[in-house]
Amino acid sequence: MSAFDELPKVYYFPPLYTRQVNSLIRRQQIDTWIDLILQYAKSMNCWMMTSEGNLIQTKIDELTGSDSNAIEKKSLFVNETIQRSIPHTFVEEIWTHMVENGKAIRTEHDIESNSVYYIMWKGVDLWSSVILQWFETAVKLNQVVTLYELSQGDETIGWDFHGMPEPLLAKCIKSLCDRQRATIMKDEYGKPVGVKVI
Amino acid sequence: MSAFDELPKVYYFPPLYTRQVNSLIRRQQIDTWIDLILQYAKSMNCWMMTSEGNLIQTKIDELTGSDSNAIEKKSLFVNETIQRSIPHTFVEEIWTHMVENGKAIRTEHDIESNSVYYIMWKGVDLWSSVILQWFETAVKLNQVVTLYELSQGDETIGWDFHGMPEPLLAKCIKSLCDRQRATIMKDEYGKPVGVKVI
Amino acid sequence: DNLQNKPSFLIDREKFYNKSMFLNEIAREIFQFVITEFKSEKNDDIIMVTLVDLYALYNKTMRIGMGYISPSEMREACGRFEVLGLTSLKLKKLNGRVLCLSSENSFDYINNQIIKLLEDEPGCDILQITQTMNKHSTGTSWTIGIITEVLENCINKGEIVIDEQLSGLTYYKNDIWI
Amino acid sequence: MKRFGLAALGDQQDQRYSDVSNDILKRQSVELDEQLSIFRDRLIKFAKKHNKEIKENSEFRSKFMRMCSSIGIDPLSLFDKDRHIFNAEDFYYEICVKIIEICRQTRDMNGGITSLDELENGYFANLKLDRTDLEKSIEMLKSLDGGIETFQIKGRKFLRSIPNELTSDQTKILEVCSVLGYASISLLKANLDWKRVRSKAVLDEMVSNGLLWVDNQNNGKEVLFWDPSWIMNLQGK
Repeated sequence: MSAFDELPKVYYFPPLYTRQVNSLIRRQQIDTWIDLILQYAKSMNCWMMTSEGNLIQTKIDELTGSDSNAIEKKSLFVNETIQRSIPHTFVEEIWTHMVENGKAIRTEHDIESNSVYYIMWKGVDLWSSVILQWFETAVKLNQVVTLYELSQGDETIGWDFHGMPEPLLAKCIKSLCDRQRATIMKDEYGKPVGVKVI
Repeated sequence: MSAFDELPKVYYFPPLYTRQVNSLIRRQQIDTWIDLILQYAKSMNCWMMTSEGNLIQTKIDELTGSDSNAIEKKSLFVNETIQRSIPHTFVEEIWTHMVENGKAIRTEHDIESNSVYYIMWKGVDLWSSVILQWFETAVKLNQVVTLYELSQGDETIGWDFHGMPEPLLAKCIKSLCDRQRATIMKDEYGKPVGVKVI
Repeated sequence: DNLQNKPSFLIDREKFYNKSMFLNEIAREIFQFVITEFKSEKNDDIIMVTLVDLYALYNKTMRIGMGYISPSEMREACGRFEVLGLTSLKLKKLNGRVLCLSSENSFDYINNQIIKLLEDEPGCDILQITQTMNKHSTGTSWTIGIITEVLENCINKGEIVIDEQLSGLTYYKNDIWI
Repeated sequence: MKRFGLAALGDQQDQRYSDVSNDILKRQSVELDEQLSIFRDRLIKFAKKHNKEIKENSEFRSKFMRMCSSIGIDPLSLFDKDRHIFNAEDFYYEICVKIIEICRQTRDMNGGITSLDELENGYFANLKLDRTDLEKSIEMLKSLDGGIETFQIKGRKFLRSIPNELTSDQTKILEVCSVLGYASISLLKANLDWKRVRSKAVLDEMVSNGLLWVDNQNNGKEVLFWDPSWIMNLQGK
């Protein structure tokens, strides 16, 4: 996969895959991993990753509008070129830090008994600002826009939240609601489906 | 075969038969195998082994003087007691090290498409010293002694080179020649048959 | 200068009136032994040896036939260097766990040498490091014990990072995380 | 050229350590054993007969012992505790030296951990000494402050010769090994209720550190991880 080739040189540094004993160094090592995960997900334009390092591409069926997940075969945490991989226990430590720093959000769903995380290459607040900006630019204030339109609609093409999974979009818009800038519309099951920004 | 029972305890250590991934351990492991091969060959008073770990006993017909090889059925590399055996590729690695260390010499002949090695429980130089010592003790200096006499003659009984295959004897004596202590006599086909030590 | 074959002077326990005099004499001999045997070819004054390694070697080399000295005599004798004016070697505890005899600056010297080595050849294991470090000396100036401690120290300081695989531990200079 | 060397304490491949006992006896010249044992018997007789002279003449004593050493005779086998050439304490100092040498030489084989059983019944088997002698010597070694220490696993004593302390997880795995000789992921699950990932992480770490050997010929079943100190419990000589 060429996306790995785009990663910085440190990805090919063998000690990156061993949990370092010096705690200050390890802290930076974990930050390096967090950066790599963010960078990789962003370059692949992808929003989700399994705890094992496999990206998840959400594919939307244009006819039915139903979505399905395709899991990348190759894991970021397995570097075949230098034959190294991160041990599970260390992977868990990295995810814990990543969630604490708001760079990943654990989803409610597991895939093949692995947790799945949203990868936040922008933070929730930053995303909500970008979305707000879109509403202003696109002159969509004070009207209901569906989450589907936001994520998949032609009008958001070129904006980097285009393609964002709807539950994540809802999370970001939630922060606009908290600032009294938006109202979320739900369907009969309580699932967020639309948003009105004021 | 009781000869296996005489081997050190480590011969019954199951992981000895798995190529160790840790390189420092593997070095020890290969050294241990080399020791086992030497010790086993010596205890069986045997000079040759197939690459598969079967000893080869050279039997001399007393009437005709012709020799024939009998291959031990059981291989050192197969431990039936603990149901372990060394995989081929690892066996080859062990032989390579053994030859490099001068503890084995590859013969020119194969048996059943397996290489055959001389097992050097003494090094060539040490053997040549022992042989020299025999010439001195037996007062055989300055006379031609056949390799057959050296290997099979009554006069070498009790000396631990007694029974040594002639080509190997020739190799050891070659080292005496290099020191200008011996001359090798050859037959009409160029095969070494006798030696004069001065 | 072959100390083993020509013992210049036999330090016989029974010839000394008291233990202190014996220890002083032993101290001088140990000092001389270390200076002669552990210097590296390039750097005479860079010496470092663990007391454990020294104990075995000194006894086997110098004390055969004289009666070995005890571990505590070795320790005590080394502790007398300064009083006896043998100032170029001092007892030093590495990483709070291994006692060594070392000359001044030797720790930093070995430290720097190892880092330089790993810069040129990233991913060496401890055996390769020890062999390379001793390549230019006639014997072994620095044992695996010493190299272990210096590496440990570098790792604690963050100068070196490790790659732990089933095939063993290898070491890299850390020029990524500061 | 040096006739002895630190090499023996670090790198076993290095043959410069001509000072003996280990190299010549164990490696190249197993065959010298018989000749040496005859010679050794005579030396012991000689030493006993001339004990007084050897003791009194330090020059001669030194030469005599050096000769013994250079042909690979362990002073420990010449003089036992009760009949020692110097004084009783020397006997322990010689054990101290030998323990250090054994630890250094077996380091790559066992990751720096040797059981006292193995020392007593393996390396010191032919020498007249018992467990108390060993323990007394190990106690003496403490004053060298080199991280040589004993520890217990299920009542069995071990000697650790490299200063890295075992983690509690590593110790638990060695405890499991003390029953059958090996540990495995399912044994750790059954005995310690460890999750697979934890077991794998600790087992892998111990293989990296040279503490465990891998055995993948377990009838096609899961990989076993063997503790090399188990070797002394096996069949064979």
